Amino acid sequence: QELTGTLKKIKDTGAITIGFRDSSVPFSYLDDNQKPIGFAMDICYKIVDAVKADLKLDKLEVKLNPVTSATRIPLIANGTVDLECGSTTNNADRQKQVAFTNTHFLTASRFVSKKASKLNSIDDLKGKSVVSTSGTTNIKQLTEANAARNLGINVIAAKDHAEAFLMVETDRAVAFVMDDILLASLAAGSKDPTGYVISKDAFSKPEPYGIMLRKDDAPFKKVVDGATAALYTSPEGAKLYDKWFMAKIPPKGLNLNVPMGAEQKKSFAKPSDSADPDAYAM
Amino acid sequence: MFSDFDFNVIWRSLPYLFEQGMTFTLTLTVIATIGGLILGTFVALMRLSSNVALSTFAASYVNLMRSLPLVLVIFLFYFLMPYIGQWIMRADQPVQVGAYSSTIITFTLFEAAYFSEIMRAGIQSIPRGQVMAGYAIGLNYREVMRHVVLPQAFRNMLPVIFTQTIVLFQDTSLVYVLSITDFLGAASKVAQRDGRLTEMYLFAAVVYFTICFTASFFVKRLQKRISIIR
Amino acid sequence: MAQPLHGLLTRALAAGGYVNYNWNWGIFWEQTPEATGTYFSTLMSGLGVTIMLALCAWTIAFVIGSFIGIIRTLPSKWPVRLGNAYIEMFRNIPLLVQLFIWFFVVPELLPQELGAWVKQLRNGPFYTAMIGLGLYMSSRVATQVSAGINSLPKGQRMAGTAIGLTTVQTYRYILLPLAYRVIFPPLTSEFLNTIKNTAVALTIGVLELTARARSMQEFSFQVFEAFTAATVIYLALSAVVTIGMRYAEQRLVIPGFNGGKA
Amino acid sequence: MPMITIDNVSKWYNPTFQVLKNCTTSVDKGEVVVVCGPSGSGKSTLIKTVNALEPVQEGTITVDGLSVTTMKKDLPKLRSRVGMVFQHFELFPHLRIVENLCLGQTKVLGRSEDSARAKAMKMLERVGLTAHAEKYPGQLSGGQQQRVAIARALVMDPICMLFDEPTSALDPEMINEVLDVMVELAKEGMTMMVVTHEMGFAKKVANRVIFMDAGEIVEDAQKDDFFGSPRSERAQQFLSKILAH
Amino acid sequence: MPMITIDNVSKWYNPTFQVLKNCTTSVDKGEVVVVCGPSGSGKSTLIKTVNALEPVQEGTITVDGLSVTTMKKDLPKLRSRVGMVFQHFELFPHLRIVENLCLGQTKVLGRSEDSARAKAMKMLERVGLTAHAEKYPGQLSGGQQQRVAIARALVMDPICMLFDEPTSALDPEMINEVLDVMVELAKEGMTMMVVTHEMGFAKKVANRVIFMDAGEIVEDAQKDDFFGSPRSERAQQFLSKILAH
Ligand SMILES: Nc1ncnc2c1ncn2[C@@H]1O[C@H](COP(=O)(O)OP(=O)(O)OP(=O)(O)O)[C@@H](O)[C@H]1O
Ligand SMILES: Nc1ncnc2c1ncn2[C@@H]1O[C@H](COP(=O)(O)OP(=O)(O)OP(=O)(O)O)[C@@H](O)[C@H]1O
Ligand SMILES: [Mg+2]
Ligand SMILES: [Mg+2]
Repeated sequence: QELTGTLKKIKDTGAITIGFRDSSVPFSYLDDNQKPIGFAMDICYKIVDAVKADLKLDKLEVKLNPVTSATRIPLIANGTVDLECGSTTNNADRQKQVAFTNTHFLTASRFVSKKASKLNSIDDLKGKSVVSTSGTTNIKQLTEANAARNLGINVIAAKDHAEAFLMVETDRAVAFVMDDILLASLAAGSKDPTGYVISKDAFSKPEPYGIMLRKDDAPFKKVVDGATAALYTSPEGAKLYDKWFMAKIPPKGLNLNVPMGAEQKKSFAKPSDSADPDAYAM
Repeated sequence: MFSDFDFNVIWRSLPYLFEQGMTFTLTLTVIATIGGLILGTFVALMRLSSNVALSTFAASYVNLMRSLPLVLVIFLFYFLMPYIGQWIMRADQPVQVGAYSSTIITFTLFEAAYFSEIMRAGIQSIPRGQVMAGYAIGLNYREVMRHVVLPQAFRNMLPVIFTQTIVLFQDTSLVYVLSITDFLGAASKVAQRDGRLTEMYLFAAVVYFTICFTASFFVKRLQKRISIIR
Repeated sequence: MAQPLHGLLTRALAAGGYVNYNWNWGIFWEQTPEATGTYFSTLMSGLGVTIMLALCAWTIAFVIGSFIGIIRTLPSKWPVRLGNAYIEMFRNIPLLVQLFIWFFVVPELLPQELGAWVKQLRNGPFYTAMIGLGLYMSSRVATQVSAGINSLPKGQRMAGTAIGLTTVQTYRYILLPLAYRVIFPPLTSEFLNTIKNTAVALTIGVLELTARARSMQEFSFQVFEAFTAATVIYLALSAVVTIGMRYAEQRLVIPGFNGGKA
Repeated sequence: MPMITIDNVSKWYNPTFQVLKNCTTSVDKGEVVVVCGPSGSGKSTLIKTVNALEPVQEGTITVDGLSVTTMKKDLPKLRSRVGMVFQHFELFPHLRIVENLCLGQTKVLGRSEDSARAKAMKMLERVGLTAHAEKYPGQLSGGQQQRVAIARALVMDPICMLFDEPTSALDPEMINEVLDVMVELAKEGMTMMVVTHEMGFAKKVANRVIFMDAGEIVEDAQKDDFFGSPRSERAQQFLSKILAH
Repeated sequence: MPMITIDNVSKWYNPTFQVLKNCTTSVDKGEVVVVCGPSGSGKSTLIKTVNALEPVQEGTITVDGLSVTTMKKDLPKLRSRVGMVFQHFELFPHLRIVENLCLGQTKVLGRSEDSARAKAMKMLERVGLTAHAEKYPGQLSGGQQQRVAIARALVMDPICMLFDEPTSALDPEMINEVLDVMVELAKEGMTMMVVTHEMGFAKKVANRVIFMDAGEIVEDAQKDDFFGSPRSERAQQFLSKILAH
């Protein structure tokens, strides 16, 4: 049948563009050779294979385009990037502008702080400087909580995760609010991995990460959904998970040691692109 | 503080910093300078033309560009470019414009506004008598521009043009906000991956300083040389 | 501005029957997630920060820049060298990198307690940006001030000296009043540059206008509405400044004096 | 037969400021006419209208029978036949002396590089500057530059020459080397219109003197009549001021 | 009694370029000395050394018995007593005419505003410009500006006056109104050192003429000797060039 949208474009140009993040360990980040790697990248390459097969192409060039929290959505919308492979939270607001494929990870919003500053709950942050990455749902949750609970937190917006973490490291901010999995990898990769603690208290329920694509492009979404569903439900899905979360990962040979939780298992068994955290609850 | 400085990280990432980052930075600088200069000269001529529509258009363009922060323009164009491409090429989808081409176009268009002001000043600094003398020996408008005014304007403005190029070279660091791998982008990527921001930013500062200082030193020498020829 | 841009985009999008952008100009009146007001009011607060930052930075730039600019025109060697070194220092490193260094590096080099105090400052990014931008622009102001003084006919200084004025008097009564008039237009554009350069402060977390537009885009995903608004506000701001300065310039005109070259 | 006729010419710089007021005069073939008058009286403007470097709003000007004021298309060609020398020389500083002399010949007259060069060298010899052919204008003294400017006009084989205060930007010592060249030219029968305050030159070679004031031609007289007894009071005043000390 | 003595003065602009070579001369009280010579010969430099606007490396200069070359602290005071007039007037364009005349009086001599103003008006009357007291320099003609510049020097009650080509930037018509003022001054017995090419002025009022070439004082003679029969060939040449047409 007649191809439309992204599939047509991929067929016409013989190329697909993947947007990657440079410091979302272990989802999408740069290795020692400055090549983007990670859990989401691996998934995306599977999607690329599926697209190639679907379009019956001999060759499909993969172009890589860096994105940041702030640029990823416009770049999907304006056609610069076809798939955004990172750690983007799937939520209802975003679905007004972009579409998501099946969820590849679930994580809650927490904060990391220095052990020495003895901060345990969200209320402990009262009146302090707290940083988060601009353009993320986390900073939104932080400002919401700040307003709702009247905490008087001084919210600082950093350009990216590493810069935000650096603010905690250099005592500019007492805490960094982010998805807990990213906090774990940042703390693990820091100069003093044991000096940091991630809060128990969460700003949100575990929320889904999804790979972004343009909305209103059903044929393309169908191919992508198909590819991800096939991956997640097969044993390969779990193997991929272990590769990035249970084993040493480049470049420094860090091991995050985050076993697959129950929600995660459920989301792999029954792939879903729902933005609603409750859809994944046990 | 300096005791736990990790100079090794700089050493290890040198090839990446220069082969990728600096190459992009320099390419962007060179292309935007040449493109901006050519475009800017035309804009300047338009602005000085007696055709009101042309000069108004040129003036608005220059004023628009010069009123906006480059960071904003970088964001805006990065997102807008594909739609503009689609509109120009009447494509049925936004045209894919990569980060690389997008920044090059953005900088060229942006710098054209600044270069046009330089060229306009250059053209206006040529005494009216020179133009008169050109006409008086029978040259027409194009010949007067081509053989009399522009060569002098360009030569007079060369130091200013180079100075603007140095500014441009520094401004390319702003593409960092798009996570594009220019020199600063490369440095910050290494910095963030290895948690070595202090070292990398200081190193970046040293590199930028060395390059710009050397360049402006030569610009000053050039200025002296040129002022002797005149 | 908004309408033609909207028109262009809508037509572009409609041309392909490929609509993947939801226009929503009403977005400005919606509440932000922070529940601190509408998007419009956050943009306005961003504008406030931009103006405040520009004014503070400009004050620093003007005072230090004038000082450095003046010492560069003194007859003796050392002040000139000092001034040159200052200028080279601040103009050869990109503003962005300078801000990073002021923000991330300098507090680490301070004595422990002072550093900690600096880092805990509530509006730390703002003060950092103010100082960083102020010093960066001061090197440009200094260049203009020296250029202004040097553009005066050499005879003016001589004439002052010849009627018996001291160096300080010559600067105070003759050279400076003339030089500032001569460089008024370039100083105006340096002030406009200061306003524009405040946008770079978003990289260290100052919530000025561009940062507000960007975060509005991040929260609402209405990219083009957000940036169109910012564009319009910047244009209006620079129009206001330009008009104001032109008015001031006219008031400073000396009858019959046509600028630097006599 | 008049080479240049200026007929009832008026010019405004902006709607309110009239620089030229009904100027009428003519220059015959072979005649040397000196134009003088106080600063700002419109001398430079008048002489520039002759080869349409300044447009006029009223009146007509003809050169060699062709109307300058109505012609549009062939202006460059016509201009190339009217030599013009400016107060500030206006050599092209980025071109060597010989290149200054060749530009018009090759681009306008379409002469070959070689013949243009040969002509240029001949003309440089005439003004005594052969040795400087390969220098840049900035390397010559004012007097030398002005002689080059005259040569640049002459290589185009002009039918008449216009001079706008050719010596007033020169050091006193150099004035005469330029005037000498001009006297020579006049003797050879070149038609010349010269704005100058060098009354010595006027007395020596002018046929007629035109005195302008406030945009008007106040006096247009044979040389001897002018210096003998200027009719208008304004011209008398002017002469007395100029010739006093 | 010499008012100004210049004794064996040498000056270099940079280690290689010597502008003044062992210049020695003096100007007596009430004497008018004209300095002339080709462009670049060092006339301006010489005259500027007299009130230490240009430092010298060798030799001594005294004014009214005080050494200019060694003095440091009281230079401003001394300078205020030596009037200086520049080629390009150098009035202060942002000050009204009367303010130009008051600045030095109040800031250097410490006179009251009122007495300074009174003195200024008196001096303006003398140069015929009372009507222009409240104008800015840019609103006056060149000749008027130069007269104001002379007045500005005179309000300081100078013991001698230095002029550096006071008429060479003027339109021919205006030269005389300035020269007239200078002649007047000379007649009143002011000590004057004047760089000029106006040989008419020199013939009329100079006591002595100094001719400079390439940084040297080539000829230093009584006026009549100089114009009658200059000793040096260079001066003869120069005079012939200047006086030719
Ligand atoms: N482009 C211009 N726009 C407006 N007014 C002008 C322009 N050019 C010249 N004028 C004015 O026109 C008048 C005549 O100028 P013009 O140059 O012809 O005088 P001039 O007699 O040659 O004087 P000078 O002896 O000073 O050269 C002057 O008052 C001058 O200010
Ligand atoms: N500041 C300076 N640095 C270097 N050289 C200079 C400087 N000022 C003047 N000179 C040179 O010194 C020489 C003498 O200059 P000066 O101005 O005294 O000459 P002048 O006799 O007054 O000439 P003119 O008649 O052109 O005014 C010239 O060759 C000039 O180029
Ligand atoms: Mg004129
Ligand atoms: Mg001189």
